[in-house]
Amino acid sequence: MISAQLPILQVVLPLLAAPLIVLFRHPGLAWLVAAAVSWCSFAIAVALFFAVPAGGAFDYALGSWAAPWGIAYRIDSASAYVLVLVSLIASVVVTYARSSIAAEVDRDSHYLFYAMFVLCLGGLLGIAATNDAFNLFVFLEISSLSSYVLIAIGRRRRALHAAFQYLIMGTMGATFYVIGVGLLYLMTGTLNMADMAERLAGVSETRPVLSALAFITVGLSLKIALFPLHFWLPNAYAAAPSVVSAFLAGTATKVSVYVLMRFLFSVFGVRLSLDALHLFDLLVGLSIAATVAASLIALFQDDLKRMLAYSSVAQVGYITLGIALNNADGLTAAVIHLFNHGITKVALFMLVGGIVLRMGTTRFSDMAGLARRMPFTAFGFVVAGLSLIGVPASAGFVTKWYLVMAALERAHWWLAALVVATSLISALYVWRFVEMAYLREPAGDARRAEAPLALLVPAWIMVLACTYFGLETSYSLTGAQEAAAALARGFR
Amino acid sequence: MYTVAVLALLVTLGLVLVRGLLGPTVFDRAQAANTVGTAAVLLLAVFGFLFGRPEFLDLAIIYGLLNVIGTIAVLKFFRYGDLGEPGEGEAGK
Amino acid sequence: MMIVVVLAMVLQRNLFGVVVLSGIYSFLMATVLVALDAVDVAMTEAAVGAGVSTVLLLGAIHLTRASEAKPLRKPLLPLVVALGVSGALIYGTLGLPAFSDPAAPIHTHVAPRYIEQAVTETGVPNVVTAVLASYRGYDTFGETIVVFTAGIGVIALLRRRRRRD
Amino acid sequence: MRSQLVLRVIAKLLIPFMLLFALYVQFHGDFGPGGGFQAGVITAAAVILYGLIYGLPAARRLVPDRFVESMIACGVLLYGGVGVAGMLLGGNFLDYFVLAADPVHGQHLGILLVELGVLITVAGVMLKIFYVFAGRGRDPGGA
Amino acid sequence: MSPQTAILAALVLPVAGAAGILLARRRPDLREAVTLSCAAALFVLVLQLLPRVLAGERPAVTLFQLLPGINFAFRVEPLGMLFALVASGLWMVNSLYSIGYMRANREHAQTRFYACFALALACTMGIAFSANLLTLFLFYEMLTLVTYPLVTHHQDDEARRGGRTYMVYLLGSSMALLLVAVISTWLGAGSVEFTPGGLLGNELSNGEIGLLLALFVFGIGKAAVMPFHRWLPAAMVAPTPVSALLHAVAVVKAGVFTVVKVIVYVFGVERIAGLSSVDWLPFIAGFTIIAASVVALRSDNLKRRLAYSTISQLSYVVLAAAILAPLSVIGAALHIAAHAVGKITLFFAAGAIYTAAHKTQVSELDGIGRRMPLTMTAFAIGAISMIGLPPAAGFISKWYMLQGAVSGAHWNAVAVIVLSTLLNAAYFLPIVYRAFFAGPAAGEAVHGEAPPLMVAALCITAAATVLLFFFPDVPLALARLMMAD
Amino acid sequence: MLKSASLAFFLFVFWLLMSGIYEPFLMGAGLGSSLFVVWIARRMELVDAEGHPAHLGPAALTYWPWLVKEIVLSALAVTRIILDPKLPISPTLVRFRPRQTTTVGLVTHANSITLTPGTISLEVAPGEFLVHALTREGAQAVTDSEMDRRVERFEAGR
Amino acid sequence: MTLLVDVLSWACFVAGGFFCIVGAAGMLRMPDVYTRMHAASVIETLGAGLMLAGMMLQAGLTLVTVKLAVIALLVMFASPTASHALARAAMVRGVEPLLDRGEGASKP
Amino acid sequence: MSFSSHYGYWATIILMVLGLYILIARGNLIKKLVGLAIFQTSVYLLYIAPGKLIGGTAPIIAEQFRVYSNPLPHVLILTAIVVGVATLALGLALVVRIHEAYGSIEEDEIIDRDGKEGPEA
Ligand code: NA
Ligand code: NA
Repeated sequence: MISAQLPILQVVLPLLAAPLIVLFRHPGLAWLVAAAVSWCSFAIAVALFFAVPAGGAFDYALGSWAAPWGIAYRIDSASAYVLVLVSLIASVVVTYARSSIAAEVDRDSHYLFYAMFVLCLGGLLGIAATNDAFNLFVFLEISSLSSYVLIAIGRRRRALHAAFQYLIMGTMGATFYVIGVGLLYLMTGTLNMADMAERLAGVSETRPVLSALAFITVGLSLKIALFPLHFWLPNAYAAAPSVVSAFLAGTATKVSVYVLMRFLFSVFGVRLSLDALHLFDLLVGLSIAATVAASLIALFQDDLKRMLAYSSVAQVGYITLGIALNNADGLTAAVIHLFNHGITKVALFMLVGGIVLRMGTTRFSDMAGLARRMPFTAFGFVVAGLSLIGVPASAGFVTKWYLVMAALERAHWWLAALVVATSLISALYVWRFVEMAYLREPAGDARRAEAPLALLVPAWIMVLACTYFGLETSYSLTGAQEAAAALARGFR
Repeated sequence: MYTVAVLALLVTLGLVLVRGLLGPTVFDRAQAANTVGTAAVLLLAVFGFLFGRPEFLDLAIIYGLLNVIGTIAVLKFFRYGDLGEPGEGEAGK
Repeated sequence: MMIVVVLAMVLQRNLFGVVVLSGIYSFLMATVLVALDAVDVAMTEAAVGAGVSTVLLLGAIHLTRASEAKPLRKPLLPLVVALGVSGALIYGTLGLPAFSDPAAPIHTHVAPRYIEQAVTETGVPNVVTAVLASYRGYDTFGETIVVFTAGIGVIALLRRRRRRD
Repeated sequence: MRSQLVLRVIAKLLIPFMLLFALYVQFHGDFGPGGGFQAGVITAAAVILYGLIYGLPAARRLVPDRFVESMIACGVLLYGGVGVAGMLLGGNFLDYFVLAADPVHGQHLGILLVELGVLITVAGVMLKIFYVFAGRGRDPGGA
Repeated sequence: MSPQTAILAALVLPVAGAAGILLARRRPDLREAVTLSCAAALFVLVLQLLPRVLAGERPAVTLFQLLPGINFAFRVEPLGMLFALVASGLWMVNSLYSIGYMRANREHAQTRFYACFALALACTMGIAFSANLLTLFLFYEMLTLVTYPLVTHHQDDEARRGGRTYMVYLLGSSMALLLVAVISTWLGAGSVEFTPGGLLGNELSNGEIGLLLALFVFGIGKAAVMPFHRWLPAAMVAPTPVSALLHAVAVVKAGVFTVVKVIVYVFGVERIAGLSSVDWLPFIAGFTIIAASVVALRSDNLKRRLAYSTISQLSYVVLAAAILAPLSVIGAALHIAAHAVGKITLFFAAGAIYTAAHKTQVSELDGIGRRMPLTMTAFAIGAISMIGLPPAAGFISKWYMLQGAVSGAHWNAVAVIVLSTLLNAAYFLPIVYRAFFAGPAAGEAVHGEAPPLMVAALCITAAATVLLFFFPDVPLALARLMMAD
Repeated sequence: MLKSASLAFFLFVFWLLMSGIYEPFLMGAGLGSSLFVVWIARRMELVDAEGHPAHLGPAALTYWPWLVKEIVLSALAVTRIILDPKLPISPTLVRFRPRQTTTVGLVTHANSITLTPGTISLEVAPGEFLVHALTREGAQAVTDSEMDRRVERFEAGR
Repeated sequence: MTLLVDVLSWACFVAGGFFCIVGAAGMLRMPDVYTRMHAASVIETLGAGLMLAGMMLQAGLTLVTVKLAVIALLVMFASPTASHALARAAMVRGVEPLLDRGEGASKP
Repeated sequence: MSFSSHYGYWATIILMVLGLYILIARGNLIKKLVGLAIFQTSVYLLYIAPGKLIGGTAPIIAEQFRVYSNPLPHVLILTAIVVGVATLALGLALVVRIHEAYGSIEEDEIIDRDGKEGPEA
């Protein structure tokens, strides 16, 4: 009975928690509610994740209206995978948030922060769960609007302008998406993605459909921050409160990537999306440019958070490369990198949150001797950093493995070598931190001031997850493989 | 019959628009906006008859109402450079 | 006519003028929407464009300042982007079904059921309301959440800080 | 008692009818154009007109900030509540069929309630935004 | 103790040791006791496995799945056994030496030093016992990471620079090439398990095999085949015990060990012998041998000279394996052990000289043999082993290599070995000569031998170098077993 | 209270006229809405002689037709001016003292002036009106106007 | 009867349209804000009134006529109020009215 | 008579170009938001114009009509309008805060001021 309602519950619980939080207004209570719904969503997502392989995809008709007439949710392996990722990160981050925002957000705004947080979470989960192209847009906007606020809610004035930039770019992206969906609707008469995929077969290579493909791809690329449409992201992540950077870095772009994959593979179908438009060459080019250029920029940042943000832009390149390679392993690489990079970046940003709390700065030069002052934070940063590089026994390695396999399967030796060679640039910026933190003497006060446990423990859970999912891949990888298969299979 | 009205209103709309574009002061524009509103109300009412759907009259009423509010907001803005101050009477000036 | 208004908005540097023009633009848009049988949309556009947006923009201008500095940017890149986007759209729209073609997919697939069944299924003669609140009620739920988010967001952004700067 | 006079009198005449018109739009959304959103905007517009003419503090006395925030939240909760009620009565989320014995009646009820939710939230948000924008800059304490 | 337990214990023990070292950081004596006992225990554990391996057993243990079809698994075969024996044995000696060196030079951050040392040994054990390429790769990378703090121990600008070069070369080559090689193997052969006789069937063409071999050889940067050798001299900024570890015990040996292992267990000596596409490797190796020797000849800095000597010696192993004659492959395996004991002796000596006399340049060593007779005698033994003269272990391995080269009619290789022997002599013997026969410069500070622990350590390794000449049975048996598998 | 009841009545009538659907639910909603609005209007303090001038109803019957006539005439006058190629205008500002005493009277007068094409009331205060007229004649007509008298009568409820 | 109504309402539309256009033309021709407002009020009174009257004639005695009346009332109340407000705002903001300097012009 | 022809899309396209142009070319933040709003409204016609059937009427069912225009685009655009105004409100709130923090709403000046101070500001 209740199990049939799980798909909707995990989205609606956070959404309805928001007004409750606004009614209560109490920061502690707000945190409690936010944490409770996040963990609930996580539990539901996990339940769905394990139920899907056994029982097939879940279809849920909202308002009990059958699919093309009403809005339907559809949880298959791919969406379940993303749901688990988003809710997992949300749960860990919200646990961490309590102590972190104390330092970065005014106390009387805390309840608003949590309201925005659960809204963002609900929006992201809704995007992953829905099977309706327009409903997706609505939830995209829920998550976007709340993330603009989340970015701007801190005390740094830079955050305001960053949030504004994000708002402009995000809205442009969403509008592009709506234009694309509009064209598709005009050609198919339906908004249900499964129905759309089916009806597109008859009109697949017509001009409106190709144009729709272009609009949707560009619109989502804006949201993904695919190079060269990325410039809003570093500002936003760098200026936002750490907990927000952590949450958004782990979830927002990931969900948009998922949507892009959904459209490219499931709705348009590979033949159209990647072959007809030569999207492969374009995507490969952009991905490599993203990885190399953004990594190089990251190397020269004087701000730890900006560095991580640029690294995110670079890592998105791996994901899109996996998409472009367009074979089972490439898609697996793309999907698993959603997860791997998600947990890695979350871990890193959470650790940075501790640094902000204790040192009040994220400037690189202030990290000198950090290992002396905050040994656990610094060490955690290194371990998660290794995952960013993709060193074996880290989550990031699994991605590299599949990406290289995908490139080799397509007989692109140069691409395989390039993929791994680019990790070297990430190694360089991670190593900049290592040298700064370990091999330099602290400038002033060198007393030990480790981040509080409330920050350290969730952060380290993610750090250990980076290692765990590098060694024991049965859940993350099997899930990713199934998700990739589901994406490629479409709605059949 | 309604077509005549519609055409006349469109011409009116066009002329008023020119004034709105020319300005030169903001008050010219505001007056133009107000008149555009009035013309739009009429146009909508005529549409109602043209299409045989009197529902549109509700729409016209909303227009009328909001037109007033918009204009008053403009007035407040330019009279006091502010939207929320009480009127002079209340402020006891 | 709408296009002329928008062009004027491009050129207008007095932000107040822009607001007034955008109000006019809204009125025109709403009129066109009525002509296209979209009465509910027209009503909303009127309420939003003529009412809410105007007041919002005026408020924002009051709190900031009323005129725009000289545009410093070179207009080339924006023009190229804008034209590129329009090119893609022109390319796409050229292949769309002809205007008011009753055989177009949007008139033959999902919509007919709404028109034929909505009254019997929901008892609501305004099909737009029926679709909005029932068939696609979840979208409207999301829309309400969007409004809620914006409201709470504005509160979060503009609430007074205890400690100013 | 100078210039505001005309505005004040006209507003006094207008506001009650505006409010009623808003409710009219709300309740007749099933039969003609209109619905919760438009009604919410008009409702807020009526109060905003009041605020424009009688001053922000007067409007705030009439509809206090806390109340507006509660409105914003309650509207969403009402909408979501209808959805959850559908679930509790054995249907899916936002299933109105199960709300009453007669499915069509249930639909009617559901639509009415969710539109009311929209009205409350929209009116609250519009009003709150007006308060916040208009109140910034001079009057201390608010928001 | 079951062999499976022994394998796991060999992996866990150094990690536990590292933890113990960290816990005992406030009490240096306890800390060093932990290090020593841990090293001894590890050696005993590894020894336990030896009889079984010699008896033909191949103890294996599988832990969990790393990737679908590839497990985190270990399997002890003769070559790995040999490597593990050398590494764990020398760790004991190195620990002794380290204690003396670190105390005498009052180095900072000693806890970190010992802990990382222990972790490096854990990685080395992992490399030695890996059952497949991926597991090996994993430990290979971890070894790079845990030795980084050792390389940058001094934390000054020079150390940072050296550390950077170290990381870039090792991580870069392994990520960009070795990983691609591993994945290509997986794609080509459908397996990455080390298989006696090679795991490549006939899936790959001649050209593909050549390319794959190149990816492996250059990807294994730790083997320091030119042009991927620069990290090695750069890493000389580290304290001497670290250099000893890098150049004798763990890092470089892990490199050549991997090369030999890949050639034997992935490609299969017989499978690729005679393939035209692998002919280039002996040339590269030969070039590295000669070129590195020439650089060594021109270096005045003692550690730098030793470093280039290492580069040259490593390529002996590569060359010997690349000739693909059974005897030379045996020689390659033997050379891993022979070079290890010899080179560690040399580094110990260099460290002792630095500790006692604060000298780092070859040109300053005139007459030092009279003040530090034990040290310099050991140095001479090590040098003899490097040159490949009896009665030192180096002779045995070189002998097998030559035999293999001659039997396979690889006259180029023979020429390289001969020429490099001359060069080796040319850069080592002058040091010995200076030390014992040149007169010390005026105003020389009076000093004696280095602290006893250091001297003891270098005497032990020198003795081992000689003993290995007389009793090469165990390594030889293991190397033969490897070929017989 | 009486005013409230009267307002409620007017609102409900307004509802019924707008609605056109006379089923129990909507009529009930209309009644409820009317009462609700009255409640709010009372809270807004809108229900007073200014805000709900129901007492003026009968007087309007005589005043408005006259006003319509005035409007038509002056509109024609302004039309003539616009259509005249020479655009014979003579804009004038006049200040004068109206006779009204109540705000409703003043506002009625002021709006009547504004509504009549050719004149706009600029400042409205008891005892002082400032009017902008398109022509001098128009200004003349405003200062000693019949409108003033009629509004006064209207205000008195006659 | 219907013919009469049609003719009448036709006349109303034509006349209303005429006044609307004239008013709009006046808005263009007049020299300053205040005089333009006078022109605008032609649209708002005679133009709008006649058009609405024409529609009322068409609608007959139905609820539609009531709604049209509501619109008419709205225009009647709201337009002058808005014009007044605007004129005042312009005045306060210092937009000087263009005044006829001939004899008889009273001083403001 | 019909107000939109087969070339109704051209209005969409031109509006979109102008909106995008304002959005990208202008540095004034409020102007940017206005451009964004125009860009968004251009979508309305893209959806709604094709939904119109000549001879049809607004989709409010009544006895005397048989042909109705497609209601679905109306529903979608209603939502889009609301989303648009929500975005505008939020954007303006940000602009107000930016003005308070920077004393300017010109993008170039803001970037200038950010550049002068370190990343900590
Ligand atoms: Na409706
Ligand atoms: Na007038």
